[in-house]
Amino acid sequence: MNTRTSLSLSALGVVAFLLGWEAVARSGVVPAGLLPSPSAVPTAFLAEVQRGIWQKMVVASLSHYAVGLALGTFLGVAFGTAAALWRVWDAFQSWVVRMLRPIPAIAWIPFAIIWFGVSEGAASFLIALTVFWINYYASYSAVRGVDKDLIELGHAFGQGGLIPRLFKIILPGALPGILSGLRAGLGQGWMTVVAAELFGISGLGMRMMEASGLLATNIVVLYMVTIALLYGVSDFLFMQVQARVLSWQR
Amino acid sequence: MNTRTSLSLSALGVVAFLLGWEAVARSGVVPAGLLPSPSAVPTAFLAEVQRGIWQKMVVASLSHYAVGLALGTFLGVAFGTAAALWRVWDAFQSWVVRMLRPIPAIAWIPFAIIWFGVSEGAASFLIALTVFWINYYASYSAVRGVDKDLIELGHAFGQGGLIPRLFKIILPGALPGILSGLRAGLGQGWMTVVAAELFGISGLGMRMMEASGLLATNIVVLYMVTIALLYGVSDFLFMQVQARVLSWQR
Amino acid sequence: SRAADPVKLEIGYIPILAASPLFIVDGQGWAKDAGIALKLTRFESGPHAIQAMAAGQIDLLYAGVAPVLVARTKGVDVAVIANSAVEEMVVAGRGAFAKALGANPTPDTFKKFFADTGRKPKIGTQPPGSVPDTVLKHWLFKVIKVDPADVELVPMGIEKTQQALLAGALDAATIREPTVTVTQQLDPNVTLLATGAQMFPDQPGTVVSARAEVLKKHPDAIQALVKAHLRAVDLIAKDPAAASKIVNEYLGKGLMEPKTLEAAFRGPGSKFVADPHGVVPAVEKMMGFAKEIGSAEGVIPVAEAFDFRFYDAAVAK
Amino acid sequence: MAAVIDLNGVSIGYGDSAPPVLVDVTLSVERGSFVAIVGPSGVGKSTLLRVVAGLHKARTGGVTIHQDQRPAHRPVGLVFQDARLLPWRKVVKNVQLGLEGLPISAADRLRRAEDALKLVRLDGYARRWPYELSGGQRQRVGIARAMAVDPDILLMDEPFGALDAITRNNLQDELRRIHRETGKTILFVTHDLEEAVHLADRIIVLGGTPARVVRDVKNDAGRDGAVFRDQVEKLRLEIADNYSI
Amino acid sequence: MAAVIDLNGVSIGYGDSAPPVLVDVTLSVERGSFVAIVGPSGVGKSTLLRVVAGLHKARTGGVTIHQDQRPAHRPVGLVFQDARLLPWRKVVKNVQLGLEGLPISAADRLRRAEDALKLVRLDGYARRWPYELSGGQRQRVGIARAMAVDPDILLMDEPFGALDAITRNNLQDELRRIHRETGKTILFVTHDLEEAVHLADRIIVLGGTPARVVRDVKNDAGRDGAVFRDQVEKLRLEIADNYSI
Ligand SMILES: Nc1ncnc2c1ncn2[C@@H]1O[C@H](COP(=O)(O)OP(=O)(O)OP(=O)(O)O)[C@@H](O)[C@H]1O
Ligand SMILES: Nc1ncnc2c1ncn2[C@@H]1O[C@H](COP(=O)(O)OP(=O)(O)OP(=O)(O)O)[C@@H](O)[C@H]1O
Ligand SMILES: [Mg+2]
Ligand SMILES: [Mg+2]
Repeated sequence: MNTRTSLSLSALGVVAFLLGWEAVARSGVVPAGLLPSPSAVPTAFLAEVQRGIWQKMVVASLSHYAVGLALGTFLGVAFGTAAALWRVWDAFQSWVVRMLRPIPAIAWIPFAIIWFGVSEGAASFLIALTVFWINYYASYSAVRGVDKDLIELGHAFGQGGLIPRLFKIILPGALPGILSGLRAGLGQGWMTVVAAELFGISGLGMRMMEASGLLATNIVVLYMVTIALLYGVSDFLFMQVQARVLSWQR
Repeated sequence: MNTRTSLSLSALGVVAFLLGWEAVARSGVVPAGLLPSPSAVPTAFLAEVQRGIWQKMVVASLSHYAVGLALGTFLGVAFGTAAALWRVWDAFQSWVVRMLRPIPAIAWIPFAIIWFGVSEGAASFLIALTVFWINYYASYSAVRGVDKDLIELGHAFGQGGLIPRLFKIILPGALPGILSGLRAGLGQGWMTVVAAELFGISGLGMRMMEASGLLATNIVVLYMVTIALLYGVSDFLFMQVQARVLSWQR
Repeated sequence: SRAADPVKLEIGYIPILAASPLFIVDGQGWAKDAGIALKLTRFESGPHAIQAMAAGQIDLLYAGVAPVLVARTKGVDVAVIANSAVEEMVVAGRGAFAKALGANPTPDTFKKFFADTGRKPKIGTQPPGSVPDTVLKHWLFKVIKVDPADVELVPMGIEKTQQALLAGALDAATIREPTVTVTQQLDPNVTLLATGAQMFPDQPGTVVSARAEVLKKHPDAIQALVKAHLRAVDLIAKDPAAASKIVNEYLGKGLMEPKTLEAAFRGPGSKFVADPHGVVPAVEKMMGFAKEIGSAEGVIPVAEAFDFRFYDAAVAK
Repeated sequence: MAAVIDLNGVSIGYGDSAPPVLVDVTLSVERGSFVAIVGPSGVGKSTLLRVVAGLHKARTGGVTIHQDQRPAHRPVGLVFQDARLLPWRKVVKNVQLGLEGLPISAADRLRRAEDALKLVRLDGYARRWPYELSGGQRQRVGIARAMAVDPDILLMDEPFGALDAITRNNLQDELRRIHRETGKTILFVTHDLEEAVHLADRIIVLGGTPARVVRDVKNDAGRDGAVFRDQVEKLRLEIADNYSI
Repeated sequence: MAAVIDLNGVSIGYGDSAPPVLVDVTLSVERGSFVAIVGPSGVGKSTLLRVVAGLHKARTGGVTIHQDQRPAHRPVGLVFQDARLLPWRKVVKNVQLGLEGLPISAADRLRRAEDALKLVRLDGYARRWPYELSGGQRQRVGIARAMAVDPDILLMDEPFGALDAITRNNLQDELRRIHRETGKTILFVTHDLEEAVHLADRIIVLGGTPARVVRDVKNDAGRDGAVFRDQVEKLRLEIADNYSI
């Protein structure tokens, strides 16, 4: 299937989705005011842009998101890889990790406030946290699954030291799994942006909550669509890069 | 490293963690009342058990969790696999998925209320949702990564039809990746329990929010530890099962 | 401090109508005139804000009185220095339940509703121990004298109650301005079942509190701020239209019209009172009731949480 | 006798734009014949076999396989050049792969798998994981897997490539016996000319770039002696002449 | 001459509890010798090579490798029985694997990799992915990779197993030339007795369960003729006698 066909299929999918949504919104199945129709979004968009709010919120959230994502991804991959590589370290941390893992972002908020104040840093911290876990587990399992034969090959050819083994065998071998974690984190990060902006840090999430509190659902939907687009574009780009990076896979 | 050593290393890790926590709590670095020391947990535990609240909340949350996890995992693996297998379907849904993926649990709550009312079902739905995404992406990438040579092998030996190919080649081949998604979902599910119980469905999350509203942080921490233990045990058991299932990996 | 070197104060608020005086103080530049640089920080709920306050991240807070009192029992040194609004919480209902209840609710209307629909009415409120829960129970069990077995109370987050009410998952809910007005505008099925005064006379609402440390360090600035707060409360009473325009910049900019806010200011759910003295007995009464119904264990000393100096000085002049 | 494999002007390539690997292959294999395919490394022997097995589509030309439908058998059995075992199945389960989906009982399946393992001298290894095998053992599991389905057409891609002389001789003898007794059609890729002359009754030489059939000889050189050695030598020269990869 | 590989009463096994695969292997290989290791499939040839390469620990006994430290070279080069290429590296990058970390420039690295590829007749395939190669081509990349590091000790596990007669002859000649010119020590596992007699000056036969060294013969049978055939025949009988797997 070539790119053209696949793009038009995607467009078809989106159009079908929007039509279905519009139909549901107009049918009155859903109480008025809870689900605006997608055709209400452009008007809301223009209004928010004119007020200058949209741009400000997008920039703010993007910066929380970028910092959190970068930090969470890096640390998640690093710790996940470390745990998968050293059994002693793995055993030492495994139960501590089990205790920290299920703590929801909301429960971390007090700590974020204590450590970072009510600041951008706190929001990035919360985003980093969720992204961290996803990457931690994805990397852990990917590194564990690297073909032992290839590691042996590395040893045979002088690449058995930690650094060359890591960068020439283990990380490339685990790359498909690690990238799948990265991709999952890409989305999970956006899902957390809203929770991370619940406490006074401005951005899309805060604006959404504000609008939702005042039942201005068309604005809520506008920002949901905004998030969807931002994510969609980044995920699309990620997939393009991934296809390049993994071109050695058939 | 044998099981004994590994268990005692884990115990060491947990003890070090608890000691560090106790030290921080006592040092006064963190404002009093925001971080109770772990030694406050047993008292809180006894009190809650005597009131009968603890048991009730644990059972309630476990049931939301189990239903949500099962549903989300099953659907996530199914849809992720389907998208990875059929290019046409993949292209059709890819952008719709991109639009739905970043929508946070909190934003789904109105829909959960509309569809399920203020009911257990709504909580399970929200948990299923987060778990769904993680499994969707993990399965998608795992299925994509299955060795094409083995699929060819299946064709050569009459296992090229959809069902045998799926169950004899693709799913076993993708199993390590799928299981890694399952495991990530296991934790993400608990992270969502709290958010899912924000709107009137009783369980650990609700009790935590209640306590947090009254700044009864020792109760909050008790339930956090409860969640940690529940998750820890399930993750531990999962790892045991996984080690069995993947014993063909060196 | 010199005029060129303004006192920096960080103030937290919950985005509700009762925080309006703060918005006016900031919007009119009254704080700046007094040599104070304000930084406003929004919080979704009182507890989160209190946590930030306890961590020393914010200096003052516009929020419910309950979290402040609770924080004090946890050793956080904060004090109430002025009041902002009272009788905020109202009960809004919808559909068949609202119709059945009418203007004169009696215990029998609840029983009849059950008989007609086969289910108990669901009323959304916040968790036990919170002000909304306590005053709702007061209204139900003390004022109307409903049999607790005839009604189902659903505790949830503030914002979720509105959504659930609109979605028809609840028959009634405790909400406060400006969402009372907004909800009614959005769905004509939603009607006001009880005002704050009917639920619990003088029910405590939003207060202005500050960290004790800040009170000690910048008494002059705080004094000026309380004065500005009084001025703002006056403005709301005198000119709700002008007030609503200013407030709209902070609350629901682009999400609702100043008209809506003005309607909210004039509505029955809005009663701005700056004097904190009256709050003390009301809180004590409410806590007495909370203890009676078992949603609070002990009674917290209320009076010592209040620091009347600034208000008294402000009105004396 | 009837042709069971019919290739007609077939050309084969990888990808859509790359030059073809094999061109203009016209070949008709009669039922019950034992055909060896030889040629330099990378000429396209495995590729040809995969096209015959239906695993790869020819770019042009016609590929016809006349399959008998016998119950409880698969028409075609394939031995891959790499052993290609499913790592998550123990040896005996790997051997049963082709038997699954056939209308036979589980006990029968197990019996046939064990018989096939006995054939390749791996009776004791049924419960091992693939990673616990040596290279030659893995290859023999691959042979057993193809044998277990008792196919009419047996496609073997260097099946004895990793085996020592004795094991190899044993298996060659077994293969000859099976061919004689069951009349299977065998297509046998080998890099070993002695083996080709030793086993096959027809030898096809691939060569050139892109590759084509450069020689197609009937082989009745016997199993030993001077004629045998002559035949091997003749083939060696033939390949050397068309050796271009 | 000095021994470069010294095995002293070595026994080797997999896991902790399984019976050993090889026992009581005492072996001393002199610098510059060309030793062939033969034996039935699964006897432990690959295992022995992996122990010598330091990839697997012996259970008991002493393993000493006397390595010269020459700059820009690795002391040991290993050709695996499976090609074992890194799937995420193109051919030329795979060949460079062993050169990385050595104190040579990138240009030198490339040049040496390209030379090694030329040696195995794969000059045109440098920019291919491993999955785009035929079985024999893959094996040759593995050989090139070991050759590129220019090791003193070359361990080869059935390196020519998947190659056609001509390519194989070419590479055998190259290997002999390299051995003659550089004086490398070569340990060469093969299943092909002719090849062993043809190439090596010493042949070690492994056999039995658990396996041990059953024969260790000096081979001066020449490259051809009657003596050559005698030697092959003698070895064949030897292996058959000790054939128990
Ligand atoms: N990982 C392993 N675990 C358990 N047993 C193993 C493992 N690897 C190999 N073996 C066993 O060890 C024995 C020796 O294996 P090895 O690969 O050394 O044989 P080999 O002589 O190289 O055989 P071949 O000629 O078939 O390659 C075999 O019987 C094999 O089954
Ligand atoms: N997936 C692929 N993509 C591109 N080229 C390929 C691919 N697979 C094989 N080739 C090329 O096709 C040609 C034929 O490959 P094939 O595997 O059929 O050779 P062969 O005759 O079996 O060789 P050998 O004896 O080495 O196994 C080779 O030159 C190889 O490089
Ligand atoms: Mg081949
Ligand atoms: Mg071997």
